[in-house]
Amino acid sequence: MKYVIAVIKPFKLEEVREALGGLGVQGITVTEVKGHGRQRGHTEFYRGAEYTVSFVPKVKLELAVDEAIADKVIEAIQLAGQTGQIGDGKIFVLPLEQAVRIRTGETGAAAL
Amino acid sequence: MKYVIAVIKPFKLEEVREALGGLGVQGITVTEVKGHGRQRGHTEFYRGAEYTVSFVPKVKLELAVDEAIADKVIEAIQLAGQTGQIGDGKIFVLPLEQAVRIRTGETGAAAL
Amino acid sequence: MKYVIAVIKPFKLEEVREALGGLGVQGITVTEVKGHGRQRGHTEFYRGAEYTVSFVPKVKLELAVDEAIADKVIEAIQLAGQTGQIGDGKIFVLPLEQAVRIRTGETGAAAL
Amino acid sequence: MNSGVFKSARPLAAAAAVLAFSVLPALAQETTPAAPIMDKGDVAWMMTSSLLVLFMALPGLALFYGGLVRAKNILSILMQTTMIAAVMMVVWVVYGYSFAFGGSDNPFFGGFGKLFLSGVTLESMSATFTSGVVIPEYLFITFQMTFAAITPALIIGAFAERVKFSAVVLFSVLWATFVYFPVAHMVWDANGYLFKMGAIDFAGGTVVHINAGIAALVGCIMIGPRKGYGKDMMAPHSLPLCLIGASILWVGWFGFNVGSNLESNAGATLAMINTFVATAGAILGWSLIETLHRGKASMLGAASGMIAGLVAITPACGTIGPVGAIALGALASAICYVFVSAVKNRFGYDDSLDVFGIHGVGGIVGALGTAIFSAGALGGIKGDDYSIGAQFMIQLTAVVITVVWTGVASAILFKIVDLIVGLRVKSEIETQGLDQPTHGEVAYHS
Amino acid sequence: MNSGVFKSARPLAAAAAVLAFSVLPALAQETTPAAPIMDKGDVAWMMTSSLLVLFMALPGLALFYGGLVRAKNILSILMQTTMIAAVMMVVWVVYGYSFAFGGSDNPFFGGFGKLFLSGVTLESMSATFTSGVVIPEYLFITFQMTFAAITPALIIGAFAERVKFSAVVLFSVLWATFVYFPVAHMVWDANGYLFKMGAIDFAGGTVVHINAGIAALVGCIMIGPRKGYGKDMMAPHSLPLCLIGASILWVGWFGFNVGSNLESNAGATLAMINTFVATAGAILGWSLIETLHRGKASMLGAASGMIAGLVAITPACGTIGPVGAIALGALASAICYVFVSAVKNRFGYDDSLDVFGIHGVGGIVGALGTAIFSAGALGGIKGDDYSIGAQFMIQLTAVVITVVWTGVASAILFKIVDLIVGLRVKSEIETQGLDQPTHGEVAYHS
Amino acid sequence: MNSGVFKSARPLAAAAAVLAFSVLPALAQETTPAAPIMDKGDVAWMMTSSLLVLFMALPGLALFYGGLVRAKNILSILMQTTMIAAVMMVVWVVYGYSFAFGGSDNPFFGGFGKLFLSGVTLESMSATFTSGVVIPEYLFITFQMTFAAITPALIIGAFAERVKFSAVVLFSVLWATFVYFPVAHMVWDANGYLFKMGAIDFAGGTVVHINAGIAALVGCIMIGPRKGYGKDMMAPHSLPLCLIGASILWVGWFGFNVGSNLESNAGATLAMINTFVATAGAILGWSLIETLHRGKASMLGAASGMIAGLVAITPACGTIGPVGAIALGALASAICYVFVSAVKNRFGYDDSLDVFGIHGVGGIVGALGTAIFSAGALGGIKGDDYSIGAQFMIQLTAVVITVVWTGVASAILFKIVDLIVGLRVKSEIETQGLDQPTHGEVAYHS
Ligand SMILES: Nc1ncnc2c1ncn2[C@@H]1O[C@H](COP(=O)(O)OP(=O)(O)O)[C@@H](O)[C@H]1O
Ligand SMILES: Nc1ncnc2c1ncn2[C@@H]1O[C@H](COP(=O)(O)OP(=O)(O)O)[C@@H](O)[C@H]1O
Ligand SMILES: Nc1ncnc2c1ncn2[C@@H]1O[C@H](COP(=O)(O)OP(=O)(O)O)[C@@H](O)[C@H]1O
Repeated sequence: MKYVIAVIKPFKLEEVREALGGLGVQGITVTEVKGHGRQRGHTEFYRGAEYTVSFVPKVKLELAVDEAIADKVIEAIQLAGQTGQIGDGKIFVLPLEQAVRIRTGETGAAAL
Repeated sequence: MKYVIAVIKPFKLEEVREALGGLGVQGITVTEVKGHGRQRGHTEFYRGAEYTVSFVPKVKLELAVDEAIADKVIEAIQLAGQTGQIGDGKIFVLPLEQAVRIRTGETGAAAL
Repeated sequence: MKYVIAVIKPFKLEEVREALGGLGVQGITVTEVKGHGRQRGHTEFYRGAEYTVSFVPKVKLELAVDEAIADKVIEAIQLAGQTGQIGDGKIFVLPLEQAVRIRTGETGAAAL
Repeated sequence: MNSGVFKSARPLAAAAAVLAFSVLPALAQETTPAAPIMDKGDVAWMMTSSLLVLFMALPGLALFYGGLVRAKNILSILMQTTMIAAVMMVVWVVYGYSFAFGGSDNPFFGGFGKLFLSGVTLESMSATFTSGVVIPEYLFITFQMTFAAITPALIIGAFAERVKFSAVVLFSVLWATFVYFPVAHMVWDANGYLFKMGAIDFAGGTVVHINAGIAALVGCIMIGPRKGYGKDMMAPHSLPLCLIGASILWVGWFGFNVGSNLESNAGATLAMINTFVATAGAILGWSLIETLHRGKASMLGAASGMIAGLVAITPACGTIGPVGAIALGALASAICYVFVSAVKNRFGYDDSLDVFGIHGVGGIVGALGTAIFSAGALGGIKGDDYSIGAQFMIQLTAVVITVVWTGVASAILFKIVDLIVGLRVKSEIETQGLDQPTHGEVAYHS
Repeated sequence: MNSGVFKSARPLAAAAAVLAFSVLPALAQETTPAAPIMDKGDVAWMMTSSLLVLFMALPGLALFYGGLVRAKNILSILMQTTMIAAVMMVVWVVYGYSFAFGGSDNPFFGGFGKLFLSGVTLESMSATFTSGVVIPEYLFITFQMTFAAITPALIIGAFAERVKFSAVVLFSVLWATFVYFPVAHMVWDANGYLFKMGAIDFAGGTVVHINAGIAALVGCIMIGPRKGYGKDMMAPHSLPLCLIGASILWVGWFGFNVGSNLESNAGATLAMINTFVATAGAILGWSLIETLHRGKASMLGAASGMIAGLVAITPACGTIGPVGAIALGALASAICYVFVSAVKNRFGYDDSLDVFGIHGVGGIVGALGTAIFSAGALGGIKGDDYSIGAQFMIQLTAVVITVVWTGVASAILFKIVDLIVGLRVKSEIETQGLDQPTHGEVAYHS
Repeated sequence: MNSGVFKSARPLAAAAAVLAFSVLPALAQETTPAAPIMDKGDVAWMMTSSLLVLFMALPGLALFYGGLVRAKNILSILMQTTMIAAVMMVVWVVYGYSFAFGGSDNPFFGGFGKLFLSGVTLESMSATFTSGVVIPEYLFITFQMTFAAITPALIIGAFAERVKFSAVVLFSVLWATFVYFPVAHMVWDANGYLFKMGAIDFAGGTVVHINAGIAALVGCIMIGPRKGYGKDMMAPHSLPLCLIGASILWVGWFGFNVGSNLESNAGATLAMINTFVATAGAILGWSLIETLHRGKASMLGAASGMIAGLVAITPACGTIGPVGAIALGALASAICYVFVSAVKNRFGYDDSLDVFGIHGVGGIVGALGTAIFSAGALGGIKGDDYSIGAQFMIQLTAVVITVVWTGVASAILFKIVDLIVGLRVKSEIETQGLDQPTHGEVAYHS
């Protein structure tokens, strides 16, 4: 099993979710995050004070998937999340050793 | 060492934390997240507009634990986090290679 | 590649980011989290009600780095994030199998 | 308004509560006075006062309560307050005004004479406390309507975060009909039972605060505590909203208290300064006690003191002096503090936003304190023939009658509502929060 | 104000709209009346009214709209409202007052006689509807200024979250110049075209709400829908802010409606009770319809009903009765509900905050409903010689003239603004939100 | 109030500031006038004005400041404002009113004659600027009390986010005693030093804004900058709250400025229109400068201009014309902008919420600008015998005296407070935010 972490632009969330739904992937956990990378932030002024905000709002997706579909999942996210402009984000794949469904206690792929 | 990620229902947080405390596990990092899975979201109306919100508020726990107690930790979360109703969440276990306590620089199991 | 997760004190974020910048590490994803550990929380009173808040605000950093610089990254975070007082936080290192840049589709170290 | 209250305070005031002077000669038969005078300054102030009381309800009370609940329930509070205000205004026009001030000589009921405001025209006038001085009846109706609109909304704080929306609306209408209108008639109408007894209640401490506070206590006991009460974190989701609400209540309360003078004269300004400084005294009082008891003065404590002081000064503001007002405010804070932080926990009822603890208890402190601080020796405006003891007994009797009336009637009405629509939402809804399941909305998005 | 409106309602009222009595003998030549009376009660109420209308704009309208947009755009709304109010006040002093009430006898234009308020002094007085009763001209100028300040700000809700800041400011000035001032002159000046026609518009339903509502519709169609409209989640970012705004609008609206009476008398109190209960009726109406249609009554629905009721009662509040007001409010809610929840979706225009759906439609319902409910038989103050049918045709004509004037002129002005500065922000800015790119700020931080 | 100010402006006005007419014959000895007249319209307006000033403090100022700090410190601001208002009201009754207006003929001190408001009854009246026109003394006391309640609260913005709660409370009481009451006496009492000098300060620009602004500057320098100042992100946590506060300040300021006229007459309406349009001019001014300087007009800039304009028009509103008011507002914005965005950064003091930069600087611009724009040639109400130069020197002298008095006294008082309770919280508390450690609460929960 793989644990896929993807950081995307917030307004792409719905499209990515739909793309994943198309693959039959339902389980996703989403977090609002701030990203720092090549994409520049912005400058804010408040009376005499000027602040450079180097972080940009992003959305992080986490999904545990079966090995078999990991590549398709990555591809789906990459395609649906792309705008072609800087700051589109990243996908990271980590090894996942175990998964448990809290409601039933099922484990492994059955729990995803 | 294992890196345990658990997604649970928000109002179960206190119970799960207590259960973990019972095992002597203190260190936990908690994030407010939104989950998508079998549990349906809800519909909101604002004058003429109707929105289907497919994400449900959840809480994500992350805890780095010693191999030795990993199973007990998983069990404790599963039991304390369970309501038996859809949407109870998941537990994921990832391999953890290293841990460092920032304050002291201690590493490995001593840092947990 | 390594996936480094660090939990630090919120007001240390800027210093840590600069330290990482010094190493040439740009890509970071940041989340506001609540931590539980040795550091005690606080007590709040609202008229007749008293609540013990056992979680403390923290900031979580996630960064995917090349194996080669992982140790330097850990060291940089540890030094910049340290105040010497309880609650400074932890650094966790997980194995990272794959990384993809959504914009270009690049993979591996090139995607970081 | 509050003529009865005022009778002993200002012997010159006309006892008549609401007379329609649509035909002036009719009046001439009785007293052959000069033509009654409608002063535009009085009208200006009473119109302002009516708006101030509306402002108290919306957004004042709504925010004060709304800030105190969890984010998942704020819309339910805002909506209940809005809906109660709207329903009560319509009910007031349809039969409320008639039931309270319809002109019957029954001591408990105003009659059916003014259903749908029948007979009221641009020429109808209502008496004030000064003989020969009148205000347009539409204005008196409006001013009184705002009181009727806010009072049932006070109650909902006691069972916030778990009550059914339909139950709140139904209960409010029933409660207004069987508790508020009769008690308003009893206290404010010239033929009213308590009016005739000589109780001093300048701006409605009995009718509004004790009345609502006791209903609130009965309600929260009958509905039961919130799920997780005493265990889960239930901290206010936005104390800034709460302070906005409390401040607006303070500002608006001048419409309530000073408007009850019905005229824009020196008496009004005494009510005004008292409403300022009693509140100040109560804020200081609460913060001081908290500092002594807990080592810290909280903002919610200051806001709570603010409301406690305002409640306590309500019956007293026309007859006591400013120094007495400061003392009365501080006293109210002290006693409310005990109820809110000790008595409630001891008995375990979940009066969620402390409606009983502040409005009920503060109202009783105010009603009794009025007897004390009205004495000339203590800075009040009462002369030598005034007996604190005698007045205290009258005030006590008025309090007891109100407590019993509203206590019994509210219990019966809650039971009826429970049978018809049910008082409490389902457990899952309570967990999820009332907003989305009941109103289809969520308060905050990004 | 609104003398024309009122002429038939109160035959005794002076027809003159604004006369400067800087030299009293000048007046004596015409009528040899007693010296005109300035009553301090009238001044007190009209000053209060002017503040109430300012309060409607800031923070009332700003919050009502600001709460409804997404968090990334709230500052743009707050800023547009603030800037429009400020610009309009300055424009009003410079030429607006003159264009609307400058004293010319042209039916569409007030002339250049009072540019920079020339000739106005502490002694200048303006007439009211009662012969011989006056108020200081500075006060009339101020009161009317607040109307001019809020009206263009109403429009911006229709194209919120995508319009350019510079376009909003430029459009507002042009629109005021070519639409608002002329229509205000037509409706409110003694020489105005609609004034002479006998249309009843007590507090400006035509000038303010229909006028703004139609401009809003034209604007949102010309600018086009928001990116992602109908697909992305665009829920209000803070309904509590929205309710604070709506409540303040309600409270402030009494300045608007009751202040339009210019005097603090019985007529004012009728306008006041109507403004209370029509709104209550509209809240109930909207919530009831929503409950029937969707099974849930939403807080935003109640707030929407509140505004719809206020809009509808605006022209009618001086001439109908309270029971009619309740009915008119409920009726307005019903019709606005249909526009907001069905018509808009059907035609696909993105009137983002429902300015047309509520102000435009509610204004038309109010204008026509005024003809109906003013009849004595329906509780209004009109006597036996009043013909609902005849008045209905007058009202309809006034509505049609206003709709055509503002519709055509607004379209032209939007086009001009588009050519000069462009109407719409760049797509990336819309995605990011207007606040940071346009104003360099972000609304919320931790 | 402000009689001294007004003396030259309206020669007819009675010079007497506060006379108690408890025994009417006493007055008769001097002038044998007709019985003094208390007009209900005046009372209505002055009661409204008193409420408006309360509204400025709570929630106006509290929110304006509260929105500008970080979320971890908002409750400290709200609490400090609330507590100062409460403490000052009690102090005012106990000795403040006496120290300021107690009737002594000392030029700096009102004496002990009215401690605990002794001798004030329902019959006591205070003079206005029109001979023979009076208002109830309770009303004058109340109106003045609201000024005393808000002024020390203005100061706290300069050292927000780091000052100790106990220090704020203690300093406020001392500062009121040794700075505010004496300066109020000097400026407003008939025997006051600056009053006799002929300075024009219609509504208290000197007493309130310069006074507080200078104390603020001294305070923030003595307390030192916030930890991380100039490095960490310290953006306002909620600009919407800030705009709500600023708007309420605008609305409430009419109580301040127009109420200072003490009567509801034409003079009041001039003060009103000026308070509208100076603010509008200042909003435009600030936004324009910002656009030229930075390319973007910010909402916080518009709000800052709003306050700068209100501060500047405060002394001037009774004697200048509307066009001059627009110019004065714009001028104040320009100069405040320079202080806030350049001078502050240059000198490195951390006047956190720009109390000195806006109230101090704007107050001085207003005081001096009053001399200029009051001239008839520039639209003011002053006649031919008025000399801009001479008046300018008087105004300058009044400013200098106030600056020195408050500057020196504030420095001494801050030092004393530092020795007794300490001015600044511990470093860890500053990092964590003041709310939880000081008040035991956290502002926002979910
Ligand atoms: N090495 C990394 N580790 C963790 N997160 C990263 C890393 N690199 C980028 N990110 C996340 O991806 C986002 C987009 O990256 P950025 O460099 O701005 O754009 P792009 O990937 O298009 O070059 C960042 O804002 C950050 O949240
Ligand atoms: N494969 C997955 N990867 C990541 N998170 C998941 C996954 N499946 C479920 N989740 C998380 O667990 C939550 C509960 O899952 P859900 O399918 O609704 O209930 P249940 O596990 O009881 O069937 C989801 O809301 C989501 O946050
Ligand atoms: N085992 C763990 N797993 C996950 N997060 C942890 C763990 N231990 C500590 N943390 C995080 O690190 C923070 C600091 O830990 P704490 O024990 O308070 O301080 P210290 O590391 O200085 O002893 C915690 O608040 C929590 O967020």
